[in-house]
Amino acid sequence: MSKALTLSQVAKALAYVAQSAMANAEKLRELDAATGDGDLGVTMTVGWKAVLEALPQLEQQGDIGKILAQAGMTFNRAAASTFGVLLATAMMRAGRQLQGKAEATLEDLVRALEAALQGVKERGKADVGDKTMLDAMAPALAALQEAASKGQSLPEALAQAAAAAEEGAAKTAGLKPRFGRAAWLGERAAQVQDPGATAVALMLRALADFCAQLD
Amino acid sequence: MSKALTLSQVAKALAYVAQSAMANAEKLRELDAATGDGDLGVTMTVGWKAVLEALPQLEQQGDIGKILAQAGMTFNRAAASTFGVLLATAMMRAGRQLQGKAEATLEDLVRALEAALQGVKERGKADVGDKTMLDAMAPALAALQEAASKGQSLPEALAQAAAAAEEGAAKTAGLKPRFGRAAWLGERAAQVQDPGATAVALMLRALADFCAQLD
Amino acid sequence: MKKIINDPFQFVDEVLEGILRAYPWHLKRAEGSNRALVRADAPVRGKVAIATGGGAGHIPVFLGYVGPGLCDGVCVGNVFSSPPPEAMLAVTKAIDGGRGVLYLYGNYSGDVMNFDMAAEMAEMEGITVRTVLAHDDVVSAPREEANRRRAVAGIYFAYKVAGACAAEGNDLEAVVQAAQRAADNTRSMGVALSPCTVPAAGKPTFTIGEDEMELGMGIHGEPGLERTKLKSADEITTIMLERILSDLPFRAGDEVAVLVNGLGATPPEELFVMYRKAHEIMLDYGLRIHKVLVGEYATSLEMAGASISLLKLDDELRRWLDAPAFSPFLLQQRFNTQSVR
Amino acid sequence: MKKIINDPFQFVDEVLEGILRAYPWHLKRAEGSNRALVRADAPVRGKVAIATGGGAGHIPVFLGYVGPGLCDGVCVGNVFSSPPPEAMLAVTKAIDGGRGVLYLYGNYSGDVMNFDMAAEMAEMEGITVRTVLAHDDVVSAPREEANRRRAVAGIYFAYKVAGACAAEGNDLEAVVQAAQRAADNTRSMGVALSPCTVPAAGKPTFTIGEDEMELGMGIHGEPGLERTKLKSADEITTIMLERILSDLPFRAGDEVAVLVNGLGATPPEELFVMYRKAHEIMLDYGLRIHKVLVGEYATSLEMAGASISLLKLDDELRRWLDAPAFSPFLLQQRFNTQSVR
Ligand SMILES: Nc1ncnc2c1ncn2[C@@H]1O[C@H](COP(=O)(O)OP(=O)(O)O)[C@@H](O)[C@H]1O
Ligand SMILES: Nc1ncnc2c1ncn2[C@@H]1O[C@H](COP(=O)(O)OP(=O)(O)O)[C@@H](O)[C@H]1O
Ligand SMILES: [Mg+2]
Ligand SMILES: [Mg+2]
Ligand SMILES: [Mg+2]
Ligand SMILES: [Mg+2]
Repeated sequence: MSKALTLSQVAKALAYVAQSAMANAEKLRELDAATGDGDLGVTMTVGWKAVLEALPQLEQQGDIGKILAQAGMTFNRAAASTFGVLLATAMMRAGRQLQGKAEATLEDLVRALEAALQGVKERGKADVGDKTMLDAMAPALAALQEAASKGQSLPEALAQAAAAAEEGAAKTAGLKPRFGRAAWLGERAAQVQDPGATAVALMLRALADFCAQLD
Repeated sequence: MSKALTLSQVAKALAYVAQSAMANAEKLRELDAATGDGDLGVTMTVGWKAVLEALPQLEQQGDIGKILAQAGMTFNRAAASTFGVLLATAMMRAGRQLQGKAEATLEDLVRALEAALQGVKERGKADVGDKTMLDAMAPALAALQEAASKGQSLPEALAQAAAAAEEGAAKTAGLKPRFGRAAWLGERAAQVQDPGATAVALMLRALADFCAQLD
Repeated sequence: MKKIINDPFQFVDEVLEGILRAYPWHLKRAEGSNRALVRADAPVRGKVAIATGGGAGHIPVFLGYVGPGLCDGVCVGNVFSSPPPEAMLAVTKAIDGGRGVLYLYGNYSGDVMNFDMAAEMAEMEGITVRTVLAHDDVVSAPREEANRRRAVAGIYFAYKVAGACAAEGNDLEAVVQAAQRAADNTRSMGVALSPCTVPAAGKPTFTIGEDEMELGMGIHGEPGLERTKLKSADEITTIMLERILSDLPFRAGDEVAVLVNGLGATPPEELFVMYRKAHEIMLDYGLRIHKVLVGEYATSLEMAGASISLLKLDDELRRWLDAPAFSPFLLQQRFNTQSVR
Repeated sequence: MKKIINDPFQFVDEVLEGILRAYPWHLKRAEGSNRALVRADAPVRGKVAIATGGGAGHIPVFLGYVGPGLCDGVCVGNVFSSPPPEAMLAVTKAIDGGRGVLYLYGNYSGDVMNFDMAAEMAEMEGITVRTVLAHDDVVSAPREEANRRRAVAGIYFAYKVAGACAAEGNDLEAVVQAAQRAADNTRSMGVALSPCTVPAAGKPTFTIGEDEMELGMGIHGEPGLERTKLKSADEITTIMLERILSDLPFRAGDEVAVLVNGLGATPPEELFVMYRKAHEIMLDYGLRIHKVLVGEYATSLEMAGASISLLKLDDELRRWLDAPAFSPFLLQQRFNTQSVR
């Protein structure tokens, strides 16, 4: 691949993420059932299915920022929920950073993920360490920033971000939840990996896999 | 034993039947659950428990007929149901035959069972062969009559009546039900033994066992 | 057995105690039996009184249908077992307002025999008693033997109609006619997905496979038409309505009231999924839908399943169905006569 | 998964279709979203409007609490998931009668974030929106962090009070105060005996042993206080009331309304066994019991379990609680103020 993702590659990447999210829904359902209400699997399936169906239309917009933002809103419209509205917020904020662009470089992605992280913090009022999706997003952002500063390629950087997100998600198993349904559980939820963080890692992994196969 | 049951023996016999009925409740529950609503076990437990508790008081009446009739009413008051009201009817009719008596001979018992059978037929409008308790009562009566005509002892006669009731109850497994809940089942209930007939056989067997051990 | 109960043998008495503590302004015990509950203001002088009753475990059947515009008293048996004649007599005496008493209950042999005994006792005390039996379950006997059929949730229509007719001040004969007309023009069919456990029995009344349902099962778990693989809501509803519509039979142009009843464990959501299809079928059939009731009108403890009941209306039945009635066990209803369609 | 449904992914939409077919005289769709339902006569000019909403699967929560004297509109999410802001905005626009809109719903983070988004959008359209959250479940956070607690069946009291206050013609600030007062004076606790299955998920949300119960479990199966062996109704009720009474805390002489709620599969009979004990405890504690509600006020599909909620009354709250209200999902209630004791 060249040094940037094109509009159509972004659309294809979203489709790839959608497929992967749907294929892994059951795992997320199980995690959410353990500490919450078990709907995250359905949320991912329904939300990403809606995005998948909307993609051809969204692509018409000719704007990576708009694709992202509208994909986020589409997701939450079909599968509103804690995760849905936070993902929508993240994608809308990321989209705002990429507004008007037909190509996205690694630097663009860093800025987008920064904005996304900030958006989730603002909407959800949680912080890193509170056993939420932030605990996958924050390490992913750090990895992406480091890769960028080292001049690594976009696929390499995304692979490292995905790995960092996975590691972050795995570590949530030791954290005490303070937000969302799991917070009501207190100590009893401590041993379970956070489903939202797991979902973020999953989506980033799909994105990285997609970019790795681009030539 | 002498040739007749005394008042206190009748009371003891009822207590013995009560104990046996309660001990066998689960079997009756199962049979009733197969074709009906599964309450016959509870009915037997609750009804006979109430009789057992009332017996000391009933015995005061000094009248075998009254003991029987009031035991029947007590049973149905505590555990009214199809079976309860039919048993009450049977015992009230039997009691009427024995009214004023302080002793009951085999001939008395024949008349009492005749009246009981007639009472159940009138109250329930069923006939022998309809897969009901009548299919245990009728053969029991026939056996009792035959034993009486042969001059057999009261315990011998009751043992034969119990055996005939058991045989009659077993044969209901082949009959198509026309009354009670089982009737709604039609063919599907045909293979199951009738719970009410089984209960009658059980009670007669307990009565026979009790009399056999009298000296 | 997973239940929020104390001693299973005290279950029914504790339920009644709870109800009397919750609604002392609505219900009271009749003298002479702690299984006999009547309207707090019973007897209502100059009104035909209505008594009902049957086994426990079906709330709001039977005691939930006592109140203004409904029944006057109820007699409660053990779970799924008839009450005894003594209790019914106690109700009868407590509600008789001088114009006679209608015994209105479901066609179950235990109830019939016990209530008949009670009626004999009541007549001996000089109270005129008439009996009408609900018998709405289409699968429980062939059409020619409709009077052998058992009652399920459709008994609600008979209560509502008879209660309103009595409240209008009509005489016993008129109330009997009204109740009979409602009973004869109601058809129901049910489906069960899971069993229930009689507390004192401790074990489920029947067993059923994880992927099975029993079409036509009764509200005590009495077997029904057939046991099949679990079908979709639309398929189940279609089977039920075909059977119901052809039985009376209902005809295009008939005006009906429809009741979708949950047996206990089936969520209201599923009842509305069923109604969605029922509505479509009824309109296709040419019926005019006057009133729709969806909810738990006759339960079977924690059984999962549902039934659909249709009442064919005429002008009088419609008026009585729409008349006001009150019981804290009843879902709120619209009592005016605006048509649903 | 044993349910009377069609396509599990169409479940919520089919439920809403069924409801709209059953009660077209009561509810209609708001323009712009098929998950937004409002009173058939919305907007009610000159009245403060109340919007609510949340995940599906809890009928009568939330849509059953739309009607005269209750809420004006509701937005329905997927099962156990928040509705999206677009649907809530559609409701808001359809019910605004010119005096502002109260968003009144349960404290769940998904709902809060989505409704906050909707509120921002509504404000941009010139509609004044205020928010009050129900947070009655005592076990879901310590007393000092009561505002972090989730909502369960006690939300009913907030609907009833806010709805009556709005119906009296009060302004938005007064309705907000009334709702907040009801929310702050309500305490609930639940117990679950068996799980439920989100249709589209296909598997039970949690598992629990044949002889276990979960004390304090939430209405989506969120874990509670502790998992223990199944206790008796009296023990369970005692634990619940001890926790509830000490939390507000309630004091001897307080007047209360009490709600015993069934989660779905638990029969009404068991709720009355619980109320029997609750009544005794409340009287021993010196409470005056003004109103008793027993039935299904907030369900969790086919979950077995129950909750108890207490509202501490003052003169205004009592008046609003006793004011008339109508919804076909609501059990009939006595609207006068005669005390139960
Ligand atoms: N305040 C918050 N900030 C960030 N993430 C959150 C917050 N609350 C919950 N989450 C994330 O959302 C996930 C649960 O999503 P979802 O299943 O949609 O929630 P729910 O069903 O409880 O509404 C959690 O695993 C967590 O990662
Ligand atoms: N009409 C009848 N005449 C005689 N016996 C009957 C009649 N109907 C039912 N029975 C008997 O009653 C038994 C069932 O009793 P029970 O369980 O109390 O009835 P249910 O629960 O259906 O009211 C049947 O097994 C049968 O023997
Ligand atoms: Mg969740
Ligand atoms: Mg039986
Ligand atoms: Mg029975
Ligand atoms: Mg959720």
